[in-house]
Amino acid sequence: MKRRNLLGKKVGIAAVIVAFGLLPVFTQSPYWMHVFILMWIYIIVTASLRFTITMGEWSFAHVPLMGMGGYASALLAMKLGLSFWVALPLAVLITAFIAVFVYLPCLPTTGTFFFFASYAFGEVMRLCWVRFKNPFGGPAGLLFIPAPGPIRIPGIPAIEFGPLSKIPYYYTVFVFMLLSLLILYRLEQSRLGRIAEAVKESNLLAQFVGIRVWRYKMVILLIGSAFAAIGGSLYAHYTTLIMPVDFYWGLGIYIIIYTVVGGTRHFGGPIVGVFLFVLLRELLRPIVMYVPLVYGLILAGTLVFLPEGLISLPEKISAWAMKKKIAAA
Amino acid sequence: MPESGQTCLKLKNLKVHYGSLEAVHDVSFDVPTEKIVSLLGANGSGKSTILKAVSGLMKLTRGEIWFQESRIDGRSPQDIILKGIAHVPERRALFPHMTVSDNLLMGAYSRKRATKKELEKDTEEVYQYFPVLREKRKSLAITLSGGLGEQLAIARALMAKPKLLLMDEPLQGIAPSVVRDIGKLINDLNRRGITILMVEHNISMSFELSDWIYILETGELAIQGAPEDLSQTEYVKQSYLGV
Amino acid sequence: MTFAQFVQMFANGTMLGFQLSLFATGLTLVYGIMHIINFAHGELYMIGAFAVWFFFEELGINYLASLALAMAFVASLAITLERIFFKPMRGYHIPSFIMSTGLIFVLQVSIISFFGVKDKGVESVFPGLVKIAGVTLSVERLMIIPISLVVIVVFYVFLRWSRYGRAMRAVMQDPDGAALQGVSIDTVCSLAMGIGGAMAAAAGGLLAPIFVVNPFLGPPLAWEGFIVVCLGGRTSLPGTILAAFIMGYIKSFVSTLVDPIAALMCAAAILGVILIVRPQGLLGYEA
Amino acid sequence: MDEPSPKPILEIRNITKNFGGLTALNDVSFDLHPGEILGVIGPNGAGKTTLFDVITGRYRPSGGKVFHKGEDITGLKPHQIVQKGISRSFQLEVLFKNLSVFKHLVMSRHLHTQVGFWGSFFRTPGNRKEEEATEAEALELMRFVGLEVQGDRLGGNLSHGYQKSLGIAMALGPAPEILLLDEPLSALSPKRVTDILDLIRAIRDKGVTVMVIEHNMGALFRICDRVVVLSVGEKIAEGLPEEIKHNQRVIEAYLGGAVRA
Repeated sequence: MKRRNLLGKKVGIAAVIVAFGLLPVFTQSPYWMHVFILMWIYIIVTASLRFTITMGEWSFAHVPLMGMGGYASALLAMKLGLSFWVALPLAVLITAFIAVFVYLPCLPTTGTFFFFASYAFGEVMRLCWVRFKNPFGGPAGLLFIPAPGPIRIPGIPAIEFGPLSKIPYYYTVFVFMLLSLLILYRLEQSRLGRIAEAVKESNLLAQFVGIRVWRYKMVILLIGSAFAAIGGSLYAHYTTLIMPVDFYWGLGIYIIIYTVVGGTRHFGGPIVGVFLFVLLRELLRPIVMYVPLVYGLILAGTLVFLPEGLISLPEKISAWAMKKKIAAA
Repeated sequence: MPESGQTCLKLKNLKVHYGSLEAVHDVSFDVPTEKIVSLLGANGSGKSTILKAVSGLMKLTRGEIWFQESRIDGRSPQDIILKGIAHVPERRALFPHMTVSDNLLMGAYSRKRATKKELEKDTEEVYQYFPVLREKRKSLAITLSGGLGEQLAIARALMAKPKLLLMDEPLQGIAPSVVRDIGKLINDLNRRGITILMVEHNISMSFELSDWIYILETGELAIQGAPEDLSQTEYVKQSYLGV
Repeated sequence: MTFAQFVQMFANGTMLGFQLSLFATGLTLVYGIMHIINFAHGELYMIGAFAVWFFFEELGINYLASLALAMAFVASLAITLERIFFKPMRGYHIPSFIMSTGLIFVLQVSIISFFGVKDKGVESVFPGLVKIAGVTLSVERLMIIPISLVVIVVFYVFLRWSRYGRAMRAVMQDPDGAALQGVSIDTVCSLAMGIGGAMAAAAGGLLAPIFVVNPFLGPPLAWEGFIVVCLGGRTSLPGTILAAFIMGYIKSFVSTLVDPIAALMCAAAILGVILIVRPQGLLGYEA
Repeated sequence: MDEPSPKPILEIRNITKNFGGLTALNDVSFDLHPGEILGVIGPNGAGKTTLFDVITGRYRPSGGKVFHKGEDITGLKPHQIVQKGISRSFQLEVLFKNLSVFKHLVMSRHLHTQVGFWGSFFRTPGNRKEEEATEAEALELMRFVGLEVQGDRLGGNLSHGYQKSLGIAMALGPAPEILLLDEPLSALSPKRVTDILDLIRAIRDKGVTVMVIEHNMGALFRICDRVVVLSVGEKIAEGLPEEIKHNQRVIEAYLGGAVRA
């Protein structure tokens, strides 16, 4: 029974991946392509935020670090003329390096203190981009970030990234997302994930079974930042312009809302959250002004009635049905 | 069952949970009017939980609590203090950054109708009882020593004019030289007609003070009796007196 | 830096200090009593400013009366929010913060749908300039000082000597102890939220004639207020006021002498450093 | 224990610990000998738990040193102390509330899994074998402390008595040489007290040196070889249980000077 469930789940996930992989066959509307490209990027950022939450601390520096990835990758491409394919991994490394300095002072704190301390240092970093025109471009940010270079595979024509078609972007971002999710999932199932769980449940006890709590917290935060940087770099080279205000705490809050409404306890939670909110915004396009209102109400409702997020809904319903059955019998 | 007298407080089949942990399993007992009754038992045996359940700080899972003629379980702490039950909780729960006199005024909070004059009179009366507190009435509660803190906690409870006083470890953190004074104080209060139900770790003092003793073990009543009889039992000798 | 410049900056800093004192007191009360972080407090400030604009400009009511009306309106709004949204969040810092950001959206959109996004101006109530020590200052700005002083003093008198004020302090220091004396925690929570809302509205109404009124005033001020609360000690009201003035002067001096971005950086850095180095804040007494 | 005591495995030397103005421990010294069960007793507030916190690296002492087999281990971090083979349980059960008992014990074997990060990331065969071994060890530990039926229950849902057993099992996970137990008997029924006492003896028989803090003197005297008595942060007596029972200072400190029994 359990095994069949698992198989069913695997088939379902594969079907969803194939369906979205074939999406450009059905619609090539640049508008929908755009919606989905951004959605994949948000999924990378949100899933990596949830990954850091597995060890019990909420980072509010996650979105500024995503921005750092974007800035680093854009500057490498613009100032040094590096190709996107080289700039992205370098940007990931640079971001992880800077994240050490953002998170190091926050590590002695926990809970609410960690949350806001990480905000504070992330914000200082973000304000640097506003303040220092050279090289960050000040409040106006960076313009004309080069698109990724063409992919040449022998035997077929080179795949060009440009304003003409969004399909190459779609697949690039899609593949990055799938890889990121796969790696994050495997990490969570590995020893690291188990250690994260122990640290979350009891910081104190974890120390006394011999876990170096600080080190593992740092490792998890840095992995989270690295994936945020991938998201940032993809965002920068896709939109070709980034501004400090893109990575203001407003976006951080949105990412946190996606995670919370989706559910933090489950790997799929943030993915559900991003889907729901991005598609909701498209559905509500005629009354776009009221979108934040709807978001706010959904958030409030979830926090009050479904604190474990939407992903716990099927579980809750089946538990409720079971109760009813028992009561009826 | 303690003989003689009316029942002030009656607990019937009390069951209380802390989250999913069962703190009190199934406890029933009586507290006779105008007596001193002690609850003994190891850490975590559910003594404090019972006091909290009586004063309304904790919800019952099951069971009934009767005070004099009325049923009080499920009521809020505000209602219960109005009935005449004051609780001096564990670690006293003083308001550390309020002055002694403000702490006392807080004690009379439940008496909404009391005029300023009445409150002044009552405060004066309490000060006569605790002269050191009068000297310190302008200092913050946090600056008081353990013994004085306990005096203030008791004084604050008296401001509510209770009929039943619940005391959770009144002797905790008090210098050995003052322990006797607090003991005497408890006796005095009892003589003035206040029924006392207390939880205490200082075995010898509670044996000395109480009229009746209940011993709890992991949320259940293990043994009870008058202190003279109890101190002769094997059980008490073994687990408490260490002989 | 000339002497005139110094006086100017000092006056500005003082004004900001009063604004932040009024604003952050509510945050401290709500944090101290309910243990929630309410970022929608900034929206209460914004709605207060709108209410003053509406009563004063649109309905033509006297300015001080408008201010009082706005305070009453925002207080009742705040109590409603507390009853519906914050009651289940008591004691949960991060969830309450996330909840309050959801409320920011809701309140902002509501105001926009009533009044639009355009800036609103409130005309000057106390026009004119005065010369103090050879420096010209606007009466408008100076008048903030006595009015907010009155509000703060009234609040402190209430807190110090009234029955409910004492109950509020008691709940802040020991909620269980207070409940055992017969204090209704629900009543005190609503009271804290209402008073906090009224003071935020007062700040909004007082600043309305000086700055413009628009629906986006809330969040930046909420951050500043939050930094002030952390710096002051989170549950200490005198600490909050001290921290409000420190922030006011830092903001005024750094933005004039360096630039406004540097002032923001200072503020964020202060938040981070205080949370790590001295989590109990300047005058806080938590362990 | 009349024979000359062997070289101590743990030496506590002049430990002092101040919290603000409060002295929790004042110049406490004693030895722990290999293979013994040492009881540390004293009334509430005597500084017993603080002593454990100092030994296991949770707090740094204000003065004094701790030597393990002659090596200075003062001020090491908790995880380093565990690596030295000294582990502890907690008085108020500190558990992973949302983890099953089984997962607890797998976690407690953490130090002894050899798999590196990549092995567990790619699920190599070596890693799988290692994991199976860890799980077998966890099962055995569960059986040893009598929790085999509770394996799937969450730590937070266990009854108080089982939480105590789980706490001890967690401390046994890193396979320590020295085990420090903080009030393992508090709030247990007499039946469970006997079980835990048997368990402590069994642990000692496996060659682990045990140091037990206890409030319940009567029960403790049934198992320990030697006793150290603390009162208000100072060591007031040390010796065999029989001696301690009749030591006037101990009786005074412990019973408030008014024993009638």
